[in-house]
Amino acid sequence: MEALIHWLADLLAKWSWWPFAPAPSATVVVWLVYAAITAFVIAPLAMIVLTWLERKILARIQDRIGPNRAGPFGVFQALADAIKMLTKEDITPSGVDRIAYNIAPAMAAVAAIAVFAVLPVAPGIIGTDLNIGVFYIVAIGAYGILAVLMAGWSSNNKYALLGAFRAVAQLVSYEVPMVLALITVTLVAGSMSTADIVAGQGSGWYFIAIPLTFFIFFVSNMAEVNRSPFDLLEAESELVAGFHVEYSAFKYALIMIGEYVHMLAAASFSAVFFLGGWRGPFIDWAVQTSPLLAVVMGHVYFLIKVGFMIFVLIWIRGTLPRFRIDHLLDFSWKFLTPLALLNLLVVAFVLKLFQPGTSAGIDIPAGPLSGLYLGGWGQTLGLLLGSILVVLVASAVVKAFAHRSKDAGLRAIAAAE
Amino acid sequence: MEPFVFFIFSILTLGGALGVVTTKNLYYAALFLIMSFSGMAGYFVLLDAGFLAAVQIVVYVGAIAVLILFAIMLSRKVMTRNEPLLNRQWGLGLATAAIFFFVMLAVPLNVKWPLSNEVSSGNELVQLGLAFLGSYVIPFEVVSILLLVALIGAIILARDTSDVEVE
Amino acid sequence: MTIPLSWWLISATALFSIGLYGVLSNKNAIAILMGLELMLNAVNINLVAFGRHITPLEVTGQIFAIFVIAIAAAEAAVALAIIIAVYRQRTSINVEQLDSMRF
Amino acid sequence: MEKLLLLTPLIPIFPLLAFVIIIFGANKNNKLSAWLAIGGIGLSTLTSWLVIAGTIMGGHHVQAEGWRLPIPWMPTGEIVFNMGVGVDGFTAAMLFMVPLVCLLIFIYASEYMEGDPRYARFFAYVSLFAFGMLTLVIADNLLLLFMAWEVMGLCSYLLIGFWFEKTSAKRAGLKAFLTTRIGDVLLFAGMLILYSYTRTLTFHELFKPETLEMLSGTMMWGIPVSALISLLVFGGAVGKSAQFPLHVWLPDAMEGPTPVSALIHAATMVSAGVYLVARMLPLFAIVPDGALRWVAIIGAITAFFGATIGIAQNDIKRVLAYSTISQLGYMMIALGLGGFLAGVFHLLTHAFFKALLFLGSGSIIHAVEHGAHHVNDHHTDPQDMMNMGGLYGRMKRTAWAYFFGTAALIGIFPLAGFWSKDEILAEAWLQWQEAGFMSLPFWAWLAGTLGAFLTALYMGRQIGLVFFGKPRTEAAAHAQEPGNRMTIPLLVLAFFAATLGFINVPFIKGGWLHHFAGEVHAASHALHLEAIPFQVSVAVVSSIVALGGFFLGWAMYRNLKAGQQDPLEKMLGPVFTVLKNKYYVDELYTAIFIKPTVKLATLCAKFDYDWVINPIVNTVGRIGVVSAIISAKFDEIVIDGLGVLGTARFFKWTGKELRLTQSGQVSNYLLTIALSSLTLVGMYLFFIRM
Repeated sequence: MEALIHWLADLLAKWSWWPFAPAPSATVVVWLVYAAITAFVIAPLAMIVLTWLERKILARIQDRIGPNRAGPFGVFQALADAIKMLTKEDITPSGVDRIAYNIAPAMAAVAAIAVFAVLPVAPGIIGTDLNIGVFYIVAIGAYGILAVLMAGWSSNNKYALLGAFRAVAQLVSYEVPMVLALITVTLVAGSMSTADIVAGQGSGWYFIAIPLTFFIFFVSNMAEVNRSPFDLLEAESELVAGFHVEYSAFKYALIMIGEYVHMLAAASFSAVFFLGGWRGPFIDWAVQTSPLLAVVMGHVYFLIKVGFMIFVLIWIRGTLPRFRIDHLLDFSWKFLTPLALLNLLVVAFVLKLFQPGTSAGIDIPAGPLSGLYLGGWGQTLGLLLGSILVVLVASAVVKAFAHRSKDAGLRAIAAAE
Repeated sequence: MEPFVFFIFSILTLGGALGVVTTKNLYYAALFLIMSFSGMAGYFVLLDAGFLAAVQIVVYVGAIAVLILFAIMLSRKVMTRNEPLLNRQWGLGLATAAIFFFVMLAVPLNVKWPLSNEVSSGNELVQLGLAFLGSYVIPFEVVSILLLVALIGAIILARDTSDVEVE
Repeated sequence: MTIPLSWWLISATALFSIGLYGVLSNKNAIAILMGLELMLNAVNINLVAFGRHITPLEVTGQIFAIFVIAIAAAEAAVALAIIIAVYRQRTSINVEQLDSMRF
Repeated sequence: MEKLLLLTPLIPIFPLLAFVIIIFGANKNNKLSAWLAIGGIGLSTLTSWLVIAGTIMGGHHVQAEGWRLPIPWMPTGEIVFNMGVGVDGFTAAMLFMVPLVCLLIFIYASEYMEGDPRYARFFAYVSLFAFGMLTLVIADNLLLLFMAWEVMGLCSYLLIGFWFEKTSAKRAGLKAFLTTRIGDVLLFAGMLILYSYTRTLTFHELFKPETLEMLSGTMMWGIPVSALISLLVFGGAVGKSAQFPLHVWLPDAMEGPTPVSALIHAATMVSAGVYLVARMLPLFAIVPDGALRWVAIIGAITAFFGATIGIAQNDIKRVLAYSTISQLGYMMIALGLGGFLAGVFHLLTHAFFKALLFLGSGSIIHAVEHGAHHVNDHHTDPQDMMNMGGLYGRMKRTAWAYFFGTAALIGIFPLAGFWSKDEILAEAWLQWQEAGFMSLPFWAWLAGTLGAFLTALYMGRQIGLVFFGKPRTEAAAHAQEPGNRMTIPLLVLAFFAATLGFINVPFIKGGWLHHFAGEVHAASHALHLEAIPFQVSVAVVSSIVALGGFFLGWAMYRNLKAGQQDPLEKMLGPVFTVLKNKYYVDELYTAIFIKPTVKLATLCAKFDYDWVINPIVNTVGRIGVVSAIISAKFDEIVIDGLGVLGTARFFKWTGKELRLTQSGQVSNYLLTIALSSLTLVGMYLFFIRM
């Protein structure tokens, strides 16, 4: 593989049609080729595999068999669907705003694909290790919101516009707890780089240290990728299909690709931030002895974790009913956001207690518990205790509110506890 | 290589900006604005300010542009009227802007700046954090209060007071 | 090869002038606001470019740019809220019609 | 070792957490809140012990120089204001006393306060109180100390007025708050002056020789700055530690629940003042002529004066309150004579036996109250000693603990009070030998010795009245010993009251505490930091005085009958009345401060309404009416005709022309702004740069 890159780079260097700097331009083109492969191969593949998986698992949950005609276990069903979708007539309704209408699906897909640039798949395998990786993910998310808004507006259809408004309200609301959760992760790892975050989970996955943060991140991520029970914006029974009601054929496929790739990204980053990314048994040993083996093992571990996360997402879709829109927003602003803030405060406090004397080469006062010789495990334990504390406080507060609630049913539940 | 990228971003930024002021459709103006903001984020990347680039996208594209789009959509009737966006004094405005541009052009073309060739150590994130909670802590707090005040003020201003229901 | 400082300055000046034109020549309040955002961004480019080329070891330029962004965000939020309130009142966001403060 | 010291900041956190959790979560659950408070202070106690262990292991280095954890607070530009915590020998000694006594009081209170409707709130307040005192002790700078000081002020207000349904309790809380506030203002003024001269409030930076020299060399309003600051700081301590003349709040503080009295009088509030003076002693010591002298004089007055009032009080807790005032006077005498450690030592021992006495008195009151309920008697004042008697037979545990406390207080060999009080008297004695007859140390010694006699007398009186003879009321006859949670803390305290003196017995290594805590102020030469050799004569004199006083009191009151006149009153006559009325100080303050204020306000009101202002206003009004008539004529002819209409015509014309520029169009204004600024920039570039 490396040799291939070098060959390609050399080839391109010889062309060097650009007068300023030949060699870097070659590298850029190589990366562009890579990026193109990721975008054009992985993304549709992800969609095809994920739709099949989803239909199959949902069917199992609902005691059905699911797709079973095309190929063994119906594996070609999704492929057939894809072909059907691409060969359909591409309808552009009259009255739509053509430019925005055409850009929006592409933007949705691109926004979902672009976050893979900072995904550490295996030791050393990462698109680009940005020092602001976490922040990059958040920033790219903004384009996803824009795409929804553009699609909804330009369709010139009131269902689409309503769907888009709902979608933006939901996405913006859930971005807040998600960013707060990510800040918590950043604080614990001491870095925004995704590679550093994986590296920092050597002594304990963050899932163990900050399970509450994982919960907040996972829930808001579910809302960000419009998965059930937060799939309001395409609530078929209320809005026909939400912001993409006017789309068909290839553009519809692009939007679907965006959605499923986004889901894949959500699962992947959950694994990276909280489940130790490519970490697993013997991986540290493998990194030292044979990088190639480490890469293979890293891929395997990573795929297992991502698969598990995706399974959980589908499982939840098969289990939980949908939220109502006001409940959905209340849940974000009145529960998740305060909880995330409190969690952030507690985590910061605990980290301060365990803070070593220097940070990034700068002397700072050491935390009072920094010298307890427990290594990373002391901090992990402290953070876990902090999480438990926050959960207790939060449940007490919720219970108190439930007691005072006007809703008799809620009061009854609270009293029964 | 870098000049090439610079030109691409310049086209995005300046082209977007020109689009904002020339298009007749307010909705397109907002989309052009987003294009311009994205180009500026690219500028910041070229200026070794990656963090700022991300901030630019999060704040401008993710927040301000979406807000502007919302505002445009909420005042939709205005757009369908299809009246010209320019006012009566647009010629004078154009002249002023042009004069301003050429007067100001004198500065980069004539002044010798005390340039420095040092290369930053690359831990700009750490430096930013230390500066914000160190020397600039008071402006930082003031800005946070400002944001809070703007948040509350915006909610109060935009709320439709005519049909507020008290449960 | 890095970009010389003057390129940045010229680009920022152009951006500022375009923004200025937008502010002066539009009669739609939202369009004026967009011109204003362009002007603020031009200032940001200048701040960061100066910071990068004159004091590369410090991040003062970026800090000021972040302050500007924060203030711009606050300003945009309040301005749009005002615009919406005005629209609700008069079903128009044409600043030419908002002239009840004249003689 | 250092690792253990790192735990210091956690010490006050536990009570604070207890406070927060009780206030926000557990205030409905009495049992839980009591356990939270006890658990919080218990953890503090454990942590304190670890820190003390760290200090002991740290040896001379930590004990004398101190260990500090500066926490940068408020980094504003270049100047970073550090607000940290620190531990040295002195702090460690305090850390032994404060949380332990607090813990015992909390345990005691968990039974004592049972049945109170605001039980949980009580524990929240006392936890906050403990937080304040612990923060104060570990603060390494004046600002943090002051913050903790104010937290305690607030808590004292809340707790003294805890039973705010009673008017007297409400007023007592207010009185305590306002009286200590006088001292707080003085202290704050001192801090401001100090900061303006030194730019730091951290103790170890303040006590650097060059800083102290600068302070004593600089003059402000003709006196050395150091003198000014010292007296202001001492003013703060006078308020907090109830020294004459700001002592009036302390006896009234008895209105609070008894555990609060114990907390205020033993472990926290009043020790804070003494702690402050002890901590700031180097600053007092460098004042060329005087600050320490004033500390000693005020201390001596307070010691004697408090003791005399104590013999004429009938309320069991008030006797102890005046005893506290008097004992605090002793501490101030020691500090004022430069005997840093003698004062600190007495502070530590006093905390234990005074807490013991207060809790004991609480237990007695509880018992008598119980008895009163038993016989359905709701008129007997359960705090009045005249209503007790013969309680020894009914409550042996409390009685024995109380005897130990009494013996420690009056200084019976070899209990704690003997060693600590004698060290103070020996200090005065030795200095008197040097300075000669009729000097300040002589008077201090005399006041101390007489005070010791009086102390013994009123304690003897108390013991006699409370425990011996026949019960004088039905309530006392049916008194009952309270439960274990109240008596066990008493026994623990009794143990310490008996043995704590041995940490500083002169025969053991020349006073162990001297080596441990005494070298904190080693850099200051004006203080007497070396251990004082045992003075046999002092010990003999004070022992005789103490035993004599005690037996006198005991003998006189042992068999007092109900309704009989107080034998001392018979002996002293009018003097006793004066003492009984506390020298009329409260009445004096009412006459000097409160009544004149009310009078002044009345006078001001009269001044306003009847005498000056209103008549003037009315007269001016009349003059106005007359002159208005005159000027109206003038207006009609001159102003209207020529001025107004003429000017108006002029402005109407200009306005008509100029209003055209005000189009109301935002864009126009913007364009004007842009063009103007462009012109200015152009001019700048053209005329100045080129």
